[in-house]
Amino acid sequence: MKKLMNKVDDVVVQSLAGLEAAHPGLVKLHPSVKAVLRGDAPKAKVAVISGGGSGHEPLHGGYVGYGMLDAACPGEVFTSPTPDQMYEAAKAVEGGKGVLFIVKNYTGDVMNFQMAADMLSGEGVNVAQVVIDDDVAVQDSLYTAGRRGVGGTVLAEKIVGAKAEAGGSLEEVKALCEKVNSQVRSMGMALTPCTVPAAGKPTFTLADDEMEIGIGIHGEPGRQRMKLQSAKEIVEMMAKAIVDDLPFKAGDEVLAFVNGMGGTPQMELYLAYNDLASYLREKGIVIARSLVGNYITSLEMQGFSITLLKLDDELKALWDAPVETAGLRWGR
Amino acid sequence: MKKLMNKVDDVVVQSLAGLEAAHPGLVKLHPSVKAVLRGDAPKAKVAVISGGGSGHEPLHGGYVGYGMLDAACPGEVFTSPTPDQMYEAAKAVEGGKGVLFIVKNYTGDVMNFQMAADMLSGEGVNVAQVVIDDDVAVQDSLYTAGRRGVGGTVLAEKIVGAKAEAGGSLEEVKALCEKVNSQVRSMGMALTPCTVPAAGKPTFTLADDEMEIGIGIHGEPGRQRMKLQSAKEIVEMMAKAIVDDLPFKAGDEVLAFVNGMGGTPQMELYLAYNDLASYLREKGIVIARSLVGNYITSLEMQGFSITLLKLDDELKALWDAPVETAGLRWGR
Amino acid sequence: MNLDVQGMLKAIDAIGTTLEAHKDYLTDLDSAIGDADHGINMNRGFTKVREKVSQGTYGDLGAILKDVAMTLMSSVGGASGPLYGTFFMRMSMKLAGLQAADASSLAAAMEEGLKGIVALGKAQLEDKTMVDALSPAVEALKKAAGTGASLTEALEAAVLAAQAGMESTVPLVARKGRASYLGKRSVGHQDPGATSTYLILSTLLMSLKEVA
Amino acid sequence: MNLDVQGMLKAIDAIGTTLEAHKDYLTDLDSAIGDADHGINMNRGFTKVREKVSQGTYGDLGAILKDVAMTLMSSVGGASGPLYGTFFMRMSMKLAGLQAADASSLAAAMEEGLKGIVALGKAQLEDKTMVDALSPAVEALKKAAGTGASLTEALEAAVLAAQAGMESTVPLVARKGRASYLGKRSVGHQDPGATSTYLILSTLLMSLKEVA
Ligand SMILES: Nc1ncnc2c1ncn2[C@@H]1O[C@H](COP(=O)(O)OP(=O)(O)O)[C@@H](O)[C@H]1O
Ligand SMILES: Nc1ncnc2c1ncn2[C@@H]1O[C@H](COP(=O)(O)OP(=O)(O)O)[C@@H](O)[C@H]1O
Ligand SMILES: [Mg+2]
Ligand SMILES: [Mg+2]
Ligand SMILES: [Mg+2]
Ligand SMILES: [Mg+2]
Repeated sequence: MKKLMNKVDDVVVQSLAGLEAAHPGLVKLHPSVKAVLRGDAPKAKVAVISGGGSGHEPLHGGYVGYGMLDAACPGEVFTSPTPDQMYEAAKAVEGGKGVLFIVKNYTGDVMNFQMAADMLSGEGVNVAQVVIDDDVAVQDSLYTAGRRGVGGTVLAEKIVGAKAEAGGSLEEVKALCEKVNSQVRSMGMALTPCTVPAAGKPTFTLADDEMEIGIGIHGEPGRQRMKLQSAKEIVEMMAKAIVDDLPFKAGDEVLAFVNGMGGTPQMELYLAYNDLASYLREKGIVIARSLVGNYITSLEMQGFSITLLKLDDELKALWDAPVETAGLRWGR
Repeated sequence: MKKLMNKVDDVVVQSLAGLEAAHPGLVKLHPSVKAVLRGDAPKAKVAVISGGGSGHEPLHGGYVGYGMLDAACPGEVFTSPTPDQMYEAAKAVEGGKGVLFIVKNYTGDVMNFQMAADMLSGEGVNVAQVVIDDDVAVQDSLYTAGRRGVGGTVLAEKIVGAKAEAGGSLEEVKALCEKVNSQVRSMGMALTPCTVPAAGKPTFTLADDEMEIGIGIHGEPGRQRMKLQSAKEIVEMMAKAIVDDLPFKAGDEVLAFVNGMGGTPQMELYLAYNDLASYLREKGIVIARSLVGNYITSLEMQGFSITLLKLDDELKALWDAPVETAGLRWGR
Repeated sequence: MNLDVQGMLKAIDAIGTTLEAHKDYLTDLDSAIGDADHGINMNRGFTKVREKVSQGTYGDLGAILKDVAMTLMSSVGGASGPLYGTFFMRMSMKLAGLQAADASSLAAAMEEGLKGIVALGKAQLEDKTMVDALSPAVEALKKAAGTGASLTEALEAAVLAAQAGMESTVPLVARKGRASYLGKRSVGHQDPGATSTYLILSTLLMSLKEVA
Repeated sequence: MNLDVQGMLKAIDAIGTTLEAHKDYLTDLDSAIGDADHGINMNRGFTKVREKVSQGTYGDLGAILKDVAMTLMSSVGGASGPLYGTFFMRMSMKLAGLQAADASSLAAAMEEGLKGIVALGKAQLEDKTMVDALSPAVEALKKAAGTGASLTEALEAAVLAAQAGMESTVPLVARKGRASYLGKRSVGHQDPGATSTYLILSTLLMSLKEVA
């Protein structure tokens, strides 16, 4: 295992300290639990809070700031945070207009956030939750854990954050988040595995000519192992699964998001984006907004994911609204 | 070799096509040579142009746009572009107030830009050049190729671009670029090598417990191979070399830039930043601005570089000025 | 021989030792069908638990298990944190005020703990989770207690049932937790959570036998 | 046997073949002390050169070499692009209007080409660059031409000198180009540019001999 680190047990805490040091004013760490708070919190607005295992940076700590999250609760690497983190973070940033938890659909995340919500509700805080489950690689069923929350989470946090910043009520913000979740679909793949620092070795192995299709963001194996193919073939396979699922139709306007898993260079991400743009053009689907880069990662994994979000005027305006975070910034 | 690509020979062109597709309006490709042009060029301002081998994305194509570069000329992976690219790019974006070439100090880049400058001067275009050479890992001497241009290039492009956007004359913009270069120092290291697509195999190999210190950005071996150490030890070794070189002194205000080589996750970069911030604090050096992320990379190499730029009010204001590019954006 | 306050403290310490020794094993199991952290999670949690209970003075079993539960809840994270947290919390409620537990009071407490896990995680038998080890163990415990078996005898039956339950997860397709994302690819691997449940119960038994 | 237009076109084609065959070899040399692209660069350049000259009709040597130079300049990039570009450009100026070159006119042209490389790259002997192969080759060519040697005899001497020069780069510390960043670690490796220079000259000789 080759990582820039000091002690295995300290990677999350020291990285958070670096985030705070690099962005003074923008974010501050909670004094007692692991949580990244907006520098100017609490504000008289709905507090939008997310969290999950670490190792997906810039998600979520990098999205704390104006127009996006009020707080982020990072767990250990790939491990859901604990309820006290969400509870304390909410207490610290809540401004009297309620709290929205944006939760990625993993058993651990869902249960831990639920417990925090119960604790807060018990104290009279108005808490709503939306669970993001956009990963089409996972077969959905009433009897399973359902689909994972992946790339759509970034888009939901941006759009919902803009609505909260603009003064949306908890009901409005929650409804918007559900709308985003209902219109967004994703799929990921890996060229290489990644190594959880505390585990010290890769979570799976791949031969030199193999790839994993349908991976999540936790270094977990995907649904299928295949021979490596061209970028165009890979993109088409993933894009087709996404387009067919919603389904996205000719004439639809979308936000096209090509996300790197952490170890894939930008050159390859833009190359994949080029193939995605061609594919969507052929289908008559119109790319109205785009995002290309490392936004929801799996440590140093090589690979990428594609996310498509169906847009309308409301979503476009909220996407374009100013945002100022460590990981996403425009308009200020 | 595991890469998202179609044909080895097409990686640069297809990635550029993706950049253009993802940022319509912001950038456009030159119709006949490989060059990324500002969408709204030519403007009545000094045209700031850079370029160099590909594989360092977002450098330079990702820095084309408002407040930074007017054009970027990418060569093949890790190979300087050819003079016709710079010549045509300059012709396309030049707005009558002259052209500044920002050149990283590599024999090939220097010679190719020089030829383009000669061609342009021959046609009456006012061309100035500044060569960036900030890499303290390289022993400098009159009899060698001198120091490489690395991380300082990103900062120079931002600051100089802001000055040009504000209407600075060619002489002013050039002088500013020289000032930035004289006040900036960098050093890099690698945990893993990278693979030039056309070569198909890594440029060097490292044992599981080894690192290369003093690498450049072209997958070339560094000055020294060492046993892997803690992030703190690595950061201190690199920071000391940088601080001693200028030298940076107690009370100096700096921009601290921790740059990922492409394959290192953000978690590790912020962890390294945390160690850098502690080191500088001890020395009494004040971090007034910071930048953490993948800004000048070596394909999928794991590793990072540290750059320190000594700031004054002029540089701070220009750093803070609005910029809108694919790779760096704030204030609009 | 019943399980008294001293015995419970000793057992918890022993469970910590076992989970530390099996950290890599559990993590490897979780690599195959999860995200390679179950051993790390459990070890982190029980390291904190040992720290916590070693500092307290306890007059009843419920108080110990409440501290165990709260500590797991705020240090494990993941799916197993709330699940084991709830398990011990529900047990602590049943054992509140008791200085010692016999087979039937332990059986009643564990049954309550299992109900908590099911209420939270909604797993059924054969979903390939810790429930596949815990549920038959609780059944066996209850049954043995009903026939007047001693605590160690009853726990022996429970551990055997847990082991069989753990092993029964190998051929199953996961329907809950992270392993469910793998669909059919989860077949052939033993569930990490069922394994940690077995380890916890068997260590409790061994610790009890040593005291006896 | 002098080098006429047909012979030059044939030689250029042969050089292209040689560089293609040695692409990986040159790139490997450049991996050790550079950035792993010299073979790729030279092959890309000469592939374009072959395309270009195969389309032209040429009346003199200068016109051919001018196309070679311009094509290299706009397709190779890196350090070797402008250096070889200048080399052929300067040669083309010396050979402009000539239908064929004998030993002394080739020597004069190559000397002019070498001057171009030195003017641009400022390398001296023993800096561990292509100059270490080219400079002794030009000396040998001039000397042989001065004693009335035939073109092939003179080129034989030049190729031997280039080979010795190329090999002499192994123990040197690089002072120019990318290899210079390695300082003492560049010792023990043969310079890629000196190697491509040797390959170009030896292929020219072989091509000439085949015609003869
Ligand atoms: N819904 C559920 N009900 C019961 N047990 C579950 C459920 N989901 C997961 N588990 C158990 O949790 C174990 C995984 O725990 P752990 O790896 O610590 O958490 P995570 O899956 O969040 O990484 C699984 O092996 C399984 O036994
Ligand atoms: N200043 C110089 N003068 C002469 N030759 C040089 C100089 N710098 C580099 N070279 C030659 O160029 C070769 C490297 O070419 P190449 O790998 O194609 O370019 P780059 O170094 O830009 O990647 C070196 O092996 C050396 O022979
Ligand atoms: Mg986990
Ligand atoms: Mg090169
Ligand atoms: Mg797990
Ligand atoms: Mg090279």
